[in-house]
Amino acid sequence: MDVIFKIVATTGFANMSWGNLVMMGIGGLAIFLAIVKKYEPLLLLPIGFGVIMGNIPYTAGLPLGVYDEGSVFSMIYKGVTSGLFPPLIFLGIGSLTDFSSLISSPKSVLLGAAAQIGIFGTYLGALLLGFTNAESASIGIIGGADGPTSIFLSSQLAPQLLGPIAIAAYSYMALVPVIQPPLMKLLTNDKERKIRMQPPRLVTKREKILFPIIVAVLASLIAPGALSLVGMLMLGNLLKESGVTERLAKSAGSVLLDVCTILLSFAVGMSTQADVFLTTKSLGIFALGLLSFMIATIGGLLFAKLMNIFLKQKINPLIGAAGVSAVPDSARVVQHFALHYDKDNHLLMHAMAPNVAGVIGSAVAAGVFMAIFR
Amino acid sequence: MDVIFKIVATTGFANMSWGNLVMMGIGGLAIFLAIVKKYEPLLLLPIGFGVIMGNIPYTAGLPLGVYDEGSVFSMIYKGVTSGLFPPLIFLGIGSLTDFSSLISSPKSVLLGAAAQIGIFGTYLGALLLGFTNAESASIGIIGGADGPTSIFLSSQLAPQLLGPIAIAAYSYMALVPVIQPPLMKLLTNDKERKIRMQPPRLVTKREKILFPIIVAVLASLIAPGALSLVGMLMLGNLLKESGVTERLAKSAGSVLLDVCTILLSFAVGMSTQADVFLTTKSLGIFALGLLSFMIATIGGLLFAKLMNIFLKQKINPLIGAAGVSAVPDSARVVQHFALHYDKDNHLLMHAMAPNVAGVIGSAVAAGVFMAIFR
Amino acid sequence: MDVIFKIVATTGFANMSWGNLVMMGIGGLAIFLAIVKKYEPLLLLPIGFGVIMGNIPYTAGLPLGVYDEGSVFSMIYKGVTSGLFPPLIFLGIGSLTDFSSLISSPKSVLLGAAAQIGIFGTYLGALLLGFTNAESASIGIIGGADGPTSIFLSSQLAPQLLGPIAIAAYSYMALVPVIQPPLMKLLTNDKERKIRMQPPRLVTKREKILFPIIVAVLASLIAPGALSLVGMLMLGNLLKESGVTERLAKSAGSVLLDVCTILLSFAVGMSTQADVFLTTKSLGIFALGLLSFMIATIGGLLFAKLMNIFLKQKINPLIGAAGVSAVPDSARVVQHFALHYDKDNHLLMHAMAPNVAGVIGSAVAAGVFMAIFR
Amino acid sequence: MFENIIANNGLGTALSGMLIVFGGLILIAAAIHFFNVIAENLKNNTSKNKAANTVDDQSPQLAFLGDDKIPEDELVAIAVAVELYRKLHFEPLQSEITFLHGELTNSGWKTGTKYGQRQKVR
Amino acid sequence: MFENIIANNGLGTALSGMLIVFGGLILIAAAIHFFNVIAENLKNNTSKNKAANTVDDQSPQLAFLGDDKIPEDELVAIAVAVELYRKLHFEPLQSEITFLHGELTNSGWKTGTKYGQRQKVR
Amino acid sequence: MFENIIANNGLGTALSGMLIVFGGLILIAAAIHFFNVIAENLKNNTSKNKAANTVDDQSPQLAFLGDDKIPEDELVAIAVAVELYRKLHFEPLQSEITFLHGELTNSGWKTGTKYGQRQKVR
Ligand code: NA
Ligand code: NA
Ligand code: NA
Repeated sequence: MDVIFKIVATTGFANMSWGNLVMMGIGGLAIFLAIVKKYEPLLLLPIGFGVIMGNIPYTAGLPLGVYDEGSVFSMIYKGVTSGLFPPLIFLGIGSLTDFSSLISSPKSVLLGAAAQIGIFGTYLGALLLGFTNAESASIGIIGGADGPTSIFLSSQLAPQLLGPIAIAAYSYMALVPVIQPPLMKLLTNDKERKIRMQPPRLVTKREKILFPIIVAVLASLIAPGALSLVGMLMLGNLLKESGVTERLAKSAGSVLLDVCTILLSFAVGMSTQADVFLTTKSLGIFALGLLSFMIATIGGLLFAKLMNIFLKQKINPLIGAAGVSAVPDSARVVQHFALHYDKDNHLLMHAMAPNVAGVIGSAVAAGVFMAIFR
Repeated sequence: MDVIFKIVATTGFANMSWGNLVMMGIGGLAIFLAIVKKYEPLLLLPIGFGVIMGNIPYTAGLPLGVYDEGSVFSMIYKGVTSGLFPPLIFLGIGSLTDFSSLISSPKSVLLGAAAQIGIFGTYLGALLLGFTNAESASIGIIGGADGPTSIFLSSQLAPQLLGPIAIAAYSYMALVPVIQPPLMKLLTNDKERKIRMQPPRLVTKREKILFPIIVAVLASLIAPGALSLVGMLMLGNLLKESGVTERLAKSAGSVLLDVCTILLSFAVGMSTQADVFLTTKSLGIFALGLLSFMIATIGGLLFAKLMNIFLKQKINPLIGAAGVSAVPDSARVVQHFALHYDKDNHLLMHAMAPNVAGVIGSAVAAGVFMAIFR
Repeated sequence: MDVIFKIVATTGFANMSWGNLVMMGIGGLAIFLAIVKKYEPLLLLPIGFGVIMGNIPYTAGLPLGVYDEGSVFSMIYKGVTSGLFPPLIFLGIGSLTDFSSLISSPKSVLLGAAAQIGIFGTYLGALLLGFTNAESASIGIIGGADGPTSIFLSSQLAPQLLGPIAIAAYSYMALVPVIQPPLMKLLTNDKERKIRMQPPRLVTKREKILFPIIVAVLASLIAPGALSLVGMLMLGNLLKESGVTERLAKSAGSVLLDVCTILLSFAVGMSTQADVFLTTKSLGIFALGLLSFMIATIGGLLFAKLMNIFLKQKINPLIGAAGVSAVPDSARVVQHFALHYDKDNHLLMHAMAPNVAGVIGSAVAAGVFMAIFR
Repeated sequence: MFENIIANNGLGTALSGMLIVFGGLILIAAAIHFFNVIAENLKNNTSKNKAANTVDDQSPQLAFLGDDKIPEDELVAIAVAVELYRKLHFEPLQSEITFLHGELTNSGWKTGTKYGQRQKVR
Repeated sequence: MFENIIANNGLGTALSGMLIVFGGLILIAAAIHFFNVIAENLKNNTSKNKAANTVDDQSPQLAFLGDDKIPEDELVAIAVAVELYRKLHFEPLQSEITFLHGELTNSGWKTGTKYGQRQKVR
Repeated sequence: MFENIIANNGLGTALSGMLIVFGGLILIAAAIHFFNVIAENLKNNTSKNKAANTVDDQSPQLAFLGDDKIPEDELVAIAVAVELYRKLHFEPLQSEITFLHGELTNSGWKTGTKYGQRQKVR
């Protein structure tokens, strides 16, 4: 009889809290968005499932959760908190990314820089709410709209906030098609939206090969803290563009990327146990994250308009919004938005340039924070 | 001259024991069964090779074996003893498994439960032979007929017995076509064997998506200890069935599964050094393991007959034998056995339902043991 | 203002040394050779990029490099220094290697043994230059012309020299088409170069399956230290040849091999920070490494000529040069060299036999060193 | 003889273990059964048009998950691709097909132990 | 209200951070621009023949990176291969194609939870 | 000059090392030679029928490992699959084929840095 009581006491039913139920609902919502709305399914699906699993209650002492020393999931979570998975994911992403649009249009780089104002603005906002320097930097980076960069910086500066920061970053990345269009409407006029841009010039193979090397060197020289992320991103890209290491690029961009994505996403989801996740800090992080995305979008848009004052060949200011990265979603949002006003104005490949530049920009920003606060 | 002596003294010839030779013979037998008889080659081949390599003698101090601190194989073995590989393998298995037969026939779940009596019966048997509680639980789980579950529970409760338990589990899984038919003949009559079952109903995509989520939640709530195994199994299945994360499911079910299988199997094989493996305990484990498989088979068969007393639409009691899991071998054994008596009676897909239910059942049983004994 | 100074002080520009620039040039050269000359691109490209990234200066304390506790790259480098990656790479290589040429021509094994004189000769040379026993052994193994073997032995015996040894080994392997032909010209006469060899006999599947088992057992018995390397190489080959585990062989030979190659190569490159790499020791290692390759080539050639004194069916002494391994480059060099003198004399598959035998020979030599010096 | 079982409360553990296993799996079965009931109701309520959409891969006819009609030649192309995919990935191709011995075989010898420019050609 | 920002020198950090980001990316832009200038010069200097060689995948015509002319039937074969490759790897094939229900389906049931002889056939 | 070698017993180590390497490889060679002898005997003893079965992939004719005759069209299909497989996996396809610039190219731009819905299309 004693044993039955002991067993029943260990079932989750006996320990379920309201917080767990709320979190499981959130996890279900993420899965719903992933499957039905197709919002970032590769990330939201394992995250959502992880949130549900992470909120199954169990008696303390059983080594099950990501915070329990020696448990399987704690080992996987170690790949997140040690900062190992994000660079490996960037290696895979680099081997899938085509930077030719950026190479053919170097001035777009500036738009990718301008959007990073979201990061630094939110950093100030987070300080205002009373977060520490390291925490504020980690929260600000949400506006970089790059999941791995956010997770990497949090793991280095504010591991205690890793869960909410990661969830916020991925959520808002999924919601880019909802967040950006109103701001684009607000800050551009009809004439600007219809600006057509010249087709980009052709890029040679040699340029594509030299590009990752030069970017990696310059970005790492100016912000050595960006070395892990930019270095791996550009290694992946070099493997792809060199033309002599396709099998390496293929493996990095398929299974390695997939496995790291599954494990990182699931572990991040598992880390949202109600008792550590449902805090006012998390609420603040979510509010600041949204702010961050909005400032970044505005920054990109306005900077594009500013550039137009000096440029002879005007750029369409909408592509500034793509500077937040969230590749390739924000570039697609630009494309759809522009098509609505001129059905023959295809901005997608013009928007890809600030889009991928934004990734480099965020990584540099992360490097700056790492250099100062660590 | 001194050096030559030193070298010769380090060669394996100088240190070979009879036990090593016996174990190398066993390893060779496993390879033979894998290649010639095609019994579970993906497991028996690397295990067999590991057994041979693990019994190459060497002078103490050289860091070569799985038990030597700092050796390469000790690092790989850590993936086994820490319990990391089994959930990763379950992730891959989940991404390859089709649960529709189970969804369309929920009552078959009971057969998957009934077969777990093999686990608990053998647990008692092991206690009888003087094993401790934790050891007995680990030995009993052999009857679950799921390699990763056995290894996971052993790694958590009785790491010192991991080698023989893993070898016993995989051996008997390979021998299912030899162990089960006599019991099926003994416990069913001709009329029962010829019972035909209705084709299962069609399963919708929505059901297939909800299934892994619901099973993971319920199984983890009732037996939180099952979270690691059931959670990963169902994560893999969700990745597959969602329809939006095929690349993740593909990677989990191919390379991740394969690499973990190679490393786990080889390391388990390497762990069978004669001096730690050839003990009376191992003999007892092998005897109890066989008993466990037999009780499980009998339990499934008899429970199916018991259900028939209450059911209007009779089920073929043979499919009860598939409740032991050993997916998909025991379901195939049922198919072949039934065909022998009625050449048009295809039970395969009916047998798959208890077959996969047995996997969940064993994981729950493992969760129960973990909650009590850890 | 303070902050700006702090940031500027952390940029790489502020800390760049001449040594770093030299190393970055070397890294660029490696990338050039990989892409333009197609010399071992799978290795030289990630190594070269790693050399460049590893020489980006940064303020001490930032956890970025392979030598910084807790950094991402230190975790990856751990896979090199712990000796874990080389056996995994050998697993993949084994699953891609066809040993039939060796099976059909067992006497070629002797050529693979003879070329190992390069290892032991250079070991003596290194002692002469004042290196310790363990260091000399690690340097000598460069002549084995097998990257993973060199790295594995260095990681076990002389981790402080791992960087230069690895770079030297891979560099000379890439330069085999430059190093070997002059020696082949010097040591053979026209008549010898034109010797034609009989086509090898057909090899059965059974032989191919038994071969890896027997080689693994014999090599490990005679030199247990070779167990990790030869064991994994032959496990991979068994997975391939068994015919029942193709999915395992495929995964081991594709993604596992690729990922380990990327991480190992990049980490080895990163380890060449100018301040630890640019030493007179490194220069000595490079000189000895070249010597090692040359002695190995000469050893193989002369031993083939020696064998011809006793053999009724003469072998073409050129294939002795393939005994250094550097598979399959040195075999190809032999093929091209022989074609030059007799355009119908295809030696490639005859040269593959000593070529793969050299891999086993070097691993045995490494095993001997490990047994003595560890 | 049974003292070890008694001392460890083996029977209690075994019985309650079986209880939990059965309880858990019955819960799961009930949840799935609940699906089935709902599925049945939904099917009856919705139009034939919609129902065709929920037909699954155990269907006795060729059935598609998407709503759209697939052009026939696309269908043929996909079928060929599937066929090839299965040949490529599920069958032990490499060991069943061999190549002619002759000039071409040299390429077969690219397979070597070092993974430099090696290509997996047999 | 702003004391936390002031205490942490937040404005200084933010401004200098933006400075570095802009500085870094402008450096990169300059380097790329430098490429472009060189590329332009090279293109003007080299023969048309060579120039055709540097045409990239954003080209408005079908263009190849190699120098050699590719035989037409090889081209067709490659195109088919690409087509199939895309079908195989980029489209959710497995869930769109279903197989006939009947004798053949037995093979479909090899899919099981244990990964013994299982093959991924649906 | 040689004191370091002498102090470390370098010659002894080197000689015995070579001895072991030669010893080990001769052992292996002997074992393989033993194979060959047995293989020879077996071949002579067994019927022609069986012998055809042991022909290997270095065979001068097209040879198959299985006993069964393969239907010709299946053979053709497999050969096509192998051909495609080689094109897909061994040749640098992605960088050799380019796509038309125009409406279709938009899909080419799905390639982005975030791995959300990105597909690897060039
Ligand atoms: Na960004
Ligand atoms: Na089971
Ligand atoms: Na060698």
